Amino acid sequence: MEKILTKQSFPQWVKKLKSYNVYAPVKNDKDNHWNYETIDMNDPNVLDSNYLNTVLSPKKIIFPQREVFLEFGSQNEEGYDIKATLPDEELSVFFGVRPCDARAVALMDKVFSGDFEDVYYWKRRKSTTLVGLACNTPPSQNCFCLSVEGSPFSKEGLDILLVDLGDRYFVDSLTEKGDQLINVAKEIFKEPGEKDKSAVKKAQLDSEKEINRQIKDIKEIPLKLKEMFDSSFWDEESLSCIRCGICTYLCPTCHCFDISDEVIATSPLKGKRVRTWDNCQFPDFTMHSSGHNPRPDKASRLRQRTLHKFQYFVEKYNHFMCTGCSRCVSKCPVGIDIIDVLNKVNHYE
Amino acid sequence: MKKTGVFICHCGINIAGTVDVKKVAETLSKYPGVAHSEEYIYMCSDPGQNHIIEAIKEKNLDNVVVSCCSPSLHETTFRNACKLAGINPFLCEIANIREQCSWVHKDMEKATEKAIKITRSTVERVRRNEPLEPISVPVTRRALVIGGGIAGIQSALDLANSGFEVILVERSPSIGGHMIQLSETFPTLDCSQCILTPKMVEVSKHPKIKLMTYSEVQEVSGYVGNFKVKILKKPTFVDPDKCTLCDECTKVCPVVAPNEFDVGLTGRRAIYIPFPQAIPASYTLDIKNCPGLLPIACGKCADACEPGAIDYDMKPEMVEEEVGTIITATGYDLYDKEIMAEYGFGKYADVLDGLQFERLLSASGPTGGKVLRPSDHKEPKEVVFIQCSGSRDPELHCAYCSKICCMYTAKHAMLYKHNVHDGQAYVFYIDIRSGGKDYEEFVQRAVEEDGVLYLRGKVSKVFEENGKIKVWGVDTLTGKHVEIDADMVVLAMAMRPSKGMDELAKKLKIAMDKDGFLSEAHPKLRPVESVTAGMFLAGAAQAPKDIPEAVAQASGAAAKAVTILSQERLFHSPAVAAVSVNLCTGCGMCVDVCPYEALTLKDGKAEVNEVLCEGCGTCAATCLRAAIQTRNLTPLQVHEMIKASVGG
Amino acid sequence: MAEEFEPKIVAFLCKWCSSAGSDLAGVSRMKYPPNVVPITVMCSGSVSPLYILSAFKEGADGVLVSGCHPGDCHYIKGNYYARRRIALVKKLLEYIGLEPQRFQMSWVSAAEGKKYTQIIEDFVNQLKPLGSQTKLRRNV
Amino acid sequence: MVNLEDLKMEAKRILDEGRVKYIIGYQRGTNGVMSVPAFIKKPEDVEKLIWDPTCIYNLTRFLVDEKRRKARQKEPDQRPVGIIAKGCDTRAIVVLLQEEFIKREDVFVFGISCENTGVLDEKKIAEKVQGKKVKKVEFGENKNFIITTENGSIDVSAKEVLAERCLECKANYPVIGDISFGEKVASGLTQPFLSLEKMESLSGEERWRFWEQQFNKCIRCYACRSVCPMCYCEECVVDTINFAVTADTSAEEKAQKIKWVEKSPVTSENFIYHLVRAMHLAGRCIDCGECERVCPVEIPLRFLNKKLEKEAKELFDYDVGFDPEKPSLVSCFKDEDPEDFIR
Repeated sequence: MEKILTKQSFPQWVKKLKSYNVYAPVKNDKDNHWNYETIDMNDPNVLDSNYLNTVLSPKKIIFPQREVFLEFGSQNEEGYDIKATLPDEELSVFFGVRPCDARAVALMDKVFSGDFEDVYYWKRRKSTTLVGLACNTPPSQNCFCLSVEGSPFSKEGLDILLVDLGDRYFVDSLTEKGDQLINVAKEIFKEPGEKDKSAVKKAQLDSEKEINRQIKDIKEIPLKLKEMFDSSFWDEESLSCIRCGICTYLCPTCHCFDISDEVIATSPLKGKRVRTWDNCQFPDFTMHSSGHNPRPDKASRLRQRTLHKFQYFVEKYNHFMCTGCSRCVSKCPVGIDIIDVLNKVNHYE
Repeated sequence: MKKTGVFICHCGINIAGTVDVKKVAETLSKYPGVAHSEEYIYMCSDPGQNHIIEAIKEKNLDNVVVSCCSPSLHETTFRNACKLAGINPFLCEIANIREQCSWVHKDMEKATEKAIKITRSTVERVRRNEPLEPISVPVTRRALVIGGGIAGIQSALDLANSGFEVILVERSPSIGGHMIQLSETFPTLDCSQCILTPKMVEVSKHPKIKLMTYSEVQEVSGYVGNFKVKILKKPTFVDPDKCTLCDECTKVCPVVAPNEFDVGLTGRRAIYIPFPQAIPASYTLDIKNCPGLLPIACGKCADACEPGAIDYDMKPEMVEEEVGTIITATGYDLYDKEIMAEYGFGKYADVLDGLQFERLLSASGPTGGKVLRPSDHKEPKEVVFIQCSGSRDPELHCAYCSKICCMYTAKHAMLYKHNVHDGQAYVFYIDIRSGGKDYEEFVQRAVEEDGVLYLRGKVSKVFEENGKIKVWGVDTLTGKHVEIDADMVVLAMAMRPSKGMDELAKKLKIAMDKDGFLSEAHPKLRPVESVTAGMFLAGAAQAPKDIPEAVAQASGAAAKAVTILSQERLFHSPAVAAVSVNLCTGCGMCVDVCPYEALTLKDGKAEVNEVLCEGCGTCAATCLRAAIQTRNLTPLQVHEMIKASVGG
Repeated sequence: MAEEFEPKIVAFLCKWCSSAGSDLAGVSRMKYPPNVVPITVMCSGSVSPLYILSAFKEGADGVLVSGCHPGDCHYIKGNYYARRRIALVKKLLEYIGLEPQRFQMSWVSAAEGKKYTQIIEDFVNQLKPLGSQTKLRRNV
Repeated sequence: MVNLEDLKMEAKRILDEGRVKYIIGYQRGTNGVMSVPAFIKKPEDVEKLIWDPTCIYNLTRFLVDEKRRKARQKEPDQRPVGIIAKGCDTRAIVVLLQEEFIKREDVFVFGISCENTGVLDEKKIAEKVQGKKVKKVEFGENKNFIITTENGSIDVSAKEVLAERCLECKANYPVIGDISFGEKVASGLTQPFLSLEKMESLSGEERWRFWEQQFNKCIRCYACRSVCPMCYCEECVVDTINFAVTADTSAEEKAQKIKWVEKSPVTSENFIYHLVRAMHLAGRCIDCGECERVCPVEIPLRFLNKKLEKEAKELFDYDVGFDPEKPSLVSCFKDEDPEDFIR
C-alpha cells in the first residue's frame, strides 16, 4: 500500500512501535560516524535523511559478527552437557535502510536459505522489518548501485520504502510486515495524491543523475573474469593490498564465517561454540593444517573476492554479490577500487 | 590424552597437618587426564617411591606429578624413581605444596584449595613436557693457563701433575712474574728467588707442560670443554736450542734500554736475557729498541754469536690450540707513576715504588743488595715509607685496599734496618691490616725490634729541598704536623690489574668488576670460577693477593679445572631454548639479550648453542615472534598453568 | 553476613631467588594469606607480557612478578631485561585504566622469606577493597 | 619546496640505469582525492608519480611484502627496491634495518622533506569543505595548503588540516636517504607528546571507560596490524592456526599453538589483541599513525602506541628509528633503569 506521512507525525509512528527494537542510523559526534543503533523514541528528528553510509550495514544485527551456537560442558566423567542457544525472537525494525543495504539483505537471504536453512540467521531475519529510505542524494561519492542492478530507489529486500519529499515521506509498503508496521498507527497515514507520486519519480531521476561512478558493460564481466583466472592481472592489482579485512567486513553482502569452540575452563569442561565472521582476505582463511595454503598470496585473495562477487555468485544465483554501496571503495586503506578494477577487467587483453 | 599419575605426600603432618591430602588426591583423580591419584605418608621414603614405580608400571602412566616439598629437595629423588620405572625423568615434575603452601597457611580449607590448584597447574605442565636426554659434549682434556707468574706456574704444575696437558702462555720473555723480582718474602723472610726458581725449572722440564713465553692469546672461541685458542708467538730472533748463554751478544749491542727486571733502575741491551735464572734460559732481541734487523743497520750481535743462534728472519707465528678449560692468571701491575706525581714519583730519583725498593734489597739487584740512593749511590739514613699510595682513595685514585702493602712495607722497613743499622724508617699509614698467619707478629717485630716509626696519617706534600726530600704529613694520633727530611721515599703503590687485561678479558668473555679485576662467579661460593663455564681465575688478576693466597687460589682453580678435564664428556641440562625456524625473522633481539652468547644468527635465523644455553628463557620472553621457547616450560605450558591456577 | 572477597593472585617467581625466598618463608613457618598461587619460572626475564595479560584474562585479580635483586640474577642479567619489560607493561596497564595495585613487581632474594611474606600480605590487603578484576577478564 | 619534476627526473634516471627493481611511490587514486600507492616499473611510468599533502601512506609497509615475495621467488632479482619516504617513513626503514629485517642494500631511499608542513587529515579537510567534493590539495608557499573543490579553491593554514601525527613530528627530514628532496628545516617541535596530556590527566576509571568504549567498537579487521610496517611477524598472536606450518611440522608443534585471543570481538579479546600489539610496538612504533588512519571504526590507536613511545623516552631515554646500529628497546638495559615501581 502507498501512504503519505508528514515528518511531524513520524515520531508518533515510532513511539507506537513499543513492541519493537527500533534501529536507525545515529551519528556519533565523537568520530562523526553513522551507525545503526536503537534510538530514543522521543527524539523528534530520529531520521536524518541526509545521513551518510553507516560504517556497517544492518548486517551487523541480522548476521552478527559473533553468534553463540551452543554451550557445552562436562556433566560427569562420561557424558557432556550440550545446550543449543537460539537467538530470541525480539521484533526489530530498521528505519532509514539504504536501498543498497536492503538489497544486500535480500542477497544474504538467498545464501542462508536454499538446501539448508540457517536457523540462527532466519530467527533474526524473520523478526526484522526493514524500512528503507530512498537516496535523494547519494550517501557516498563512490556510490555505484546503478551499475549492479540497483538504484537509489530500489525496493528489493525492503518491507517499506520511504521517500523524503521535504516536509513529508512517501510511504510505500511492500510486504505484509510493512503493512503491519503501518497498521500500528493507521490514523496518522494519509493517502498519497498524484503530485506525490510524480514528486517521487522526479526525485528518483534527479538522484540517479547524481550517481557518477559506474562499471561499464557489467554484463560482460562474469565471462571475462572466467578467462582471467590465471592472469597476472591480479598480481598487479593486488600489489598495494595489505590483506586487511575492511572490504569484506564492511561489505553488506559478504557473509563468510568461521565456527570455533571457545573453551572457558578445562576442568570441569566449559565452553561455547560460536560463529564469527571470517574473511577471505585473511591468509589463514584458507590455511590447511597441513601447512598448504591454496590461496597463498594477496593476488589469489583479491581474485577470490572479485570472482566470488562477480562470477561465482552470478553463476549460482544470477545476481552480482554487490549492491554498489561503495563502502569497500571508500574505506580501503590503500584505495583499491573495485569499480576501477572491474573497468580494467573489461579492457584487459 | 596422556596418562598422568599424581602422588600427594603427607610429609608426616608437615603437609597433612594443614592440607587435606585425601581431598587433594580425590579431586585430582577426577581431573582430566589423571589416570592415577594417591596420597602417602612419606613419598620420598623407599615404600613411597615404590608406590610411584608400581603405579607407573601397572597403569602405564606417561608422566608423574609429585605434590610434596620444594623441588630443590626431592626433584632428583623422584625423577630417579621414574627412571627406574622406565619413564623419562623429565616427565616428572614436583608440585611444591609444603614450603609454598602447608607451612605458610593455617586455614585447612583454603590451604587445601591452593594445594589443589598448585597440583593441577603442575599436571597441566607435566603432560606437555617432552622426554629429554642430557646434552653431552666430549671434553678436550688439555688446559690453557694464561700468565706465567707464581699463580700461573702453580696452576700449570698442579694440572700437569694431575696428568693433564697444559699450555702455559706468558707474554714476557721469561716466566716468574713479579715474584721473581722480590727480595725476601713476608713473614718468613725467605728468599723469593730461592723458592720460585725450582718451580720455574720444574715447569720448563715438565713433559706435560707446553711453555709458550713471549706469546699472547689473540682469540678464544668455543665453549666449556672445547675452547679453540689462537696464540701469537712473537719472534725472539734467538734460537734457544742453539744459544749457549755465552753473553757475547750483549757485549757488542750498542743500544741501552731500561731494564724491566730492575724496574728501570738499571739498563739492559736491545738483546738481553731478562735475568740470569730466566726460563726459558735464552736471549731475546727486542725489536722496539734494536737499531734494525738488517745486518746493514747493525747486525753486531749476529756476528758475535758463535753458535749462530741469532736469526733475524724469525717471523711471528700464530699457534692454534684446543683446550677444555682456561685459567687466567695475568697478575697485576703497580699503579702508574705519572698518576702519583703528588708524591714526587717519577720527579725525584729517590722516590721509589715498592718493586724498585725490592730490587735495591735483592742480592741479584743493581746494588747487590745494598740500599743505596739511585741519585748518588749514598746510603739513605732517613727513609719514609708511604702506604696506601693510590689505594683507599676513592676521590682521586683506587677505592679498594691493595691488601699486601701493609705487610711488604713492614718488610721493607725491617730489611732496610737490617741493611742500614743506623738508619731511621718512618711509615705513614691509615690502618695496619695484618690479618694472616704470623702477619701481626711480623709487623710488631718491625716496630719493636727494628724501631720502625709508624705515623698514623697521610702525607700532604713531598718536595725536594737542598738535597733532601721533604715529607710533610700529619700524625693524626698526636694531631701534630710532621716534617721529615728524608733521603729516600718508598711508595706502597696500589695494585692494578696488569696492563692489557681488559682486552684479554673481552677475548675470553670474562666479566670485569668496577676496578678492572676479573669477576668471580660468586663472591663467596664460586671464588675461583668466572661466570663463563670452563674459565677459572687465579692470583692477583681477580683481586690484590699475597703469594700464599695466589698459590692457594691457583691450586683451587686447577682443582676446578680438573673437575672438567677428568670427564670423558660433559653433561648439560637439556631444558634449553629451541628456535622455531619458520617463525624466526632474524631480528637478533634474542642474540642481544642472551647472557651466555648461546644464540647466534645463521643465515638470518637464530640458532641455539645448546651447550652454552642455561635455559633462562629471557630470549623467549624477548622474542616478538614467539619463535623461541625453553623446553618443558613453553608459553603453552605456562598458559595452561595460569588457567589451572586461577580457573575454577 | 557476606563472605569477604578473596582475591586470586598469580605470582611468577624466579626459581633461584624468589621461589627460594618463598621456600624460606615456609621453612621458617612464616604465615601469609593463601590467595596466591605461585608459578615458578627460571628467571624473571622469561616472563612474557602475554603471561601477565592472560593471567588477568583468565581471572586473576592480581599478578606479581618477582625476581632476584639487580646484580644477583642467577643468569647474570635476566632481571634487568625483566625490569624494563615489566615497567612498560605496568605503564600500559595503568594507562588503559587497570588499577595500578593489581600488577606488582618485586625483588625477593633467597634470604628474604620475611619480605616475600610481607609482600603477599600487603598485596592481598590492597586487592581486597578493589573487588574482583573484571576489566580484562574473559567475557566470551 | 619539493619539486615534483626533480623527483620524477631522478626516479626516471635510477630506473633507466636499472639500479632498482621498481619504485614504490604515490599516485592519484580513483576513489577520491587521496593518493594511492604506486609501483613504478617502467621509466615512462614515473609520470604517474605525485607529491602533495594527500601522500599520507607509510609505504615502508610494502618493503615487507617485497621481502616475502623475494623469499618465494626461485631466482629473485637482487636489485634494491626504490621507495619514496618522508621523514617519519625513513624512521620505519631504520627500525627494519635495526631488526635486520631488510638490509640497507635492499632499499634505495628517495627521501622527501616535509619541510614546514606535512600531510593532511582527510576528516579535517572534509570538515573544512563542508561536504563539498575535494578535487585537489596542494602545498602552498608558506605553511599553507590550497584545497580545490568543485566550487573553487580555498587556502588554509596547514596547521588546521595536518594529520595529528604531523603536529608531533620528530623527523620532518629523512633520517636516511640515497637521494633527498626538499629543504632541511628545523622542526621546532617542543612537546612531542602533547596529545597524550589530556588522556593522562584523566582518572584511571575515566581512562578505562574511554578505552573500553573504543575497543568495544573493534571489528577485528586487523587493518591496524596489516598496514603497520612493524607488524611483520609470520604469525600473529590473534591468528588461529600456525602459518609457520610446513610439511615437516609435527603434530606436537601444531598442538603448541596457543589460543591467546579468541575470534569473538568482545572486550577481553579485543583488549588482549590491542595490548599485545602495543607491547610489541614498544620501542618500534615510529608514530606514522597509519593504524589509526585506516581503522574503520576510528579507534584512536596513536594514543595507545604513543604512550609507550613516551615511556620509552622518559624512562629509558630511548628514541625510536634514528640509529640502525643500536639494540632494540627491550633487548638492552641500563644499570640505572628506573625501579621505583619495584618493591
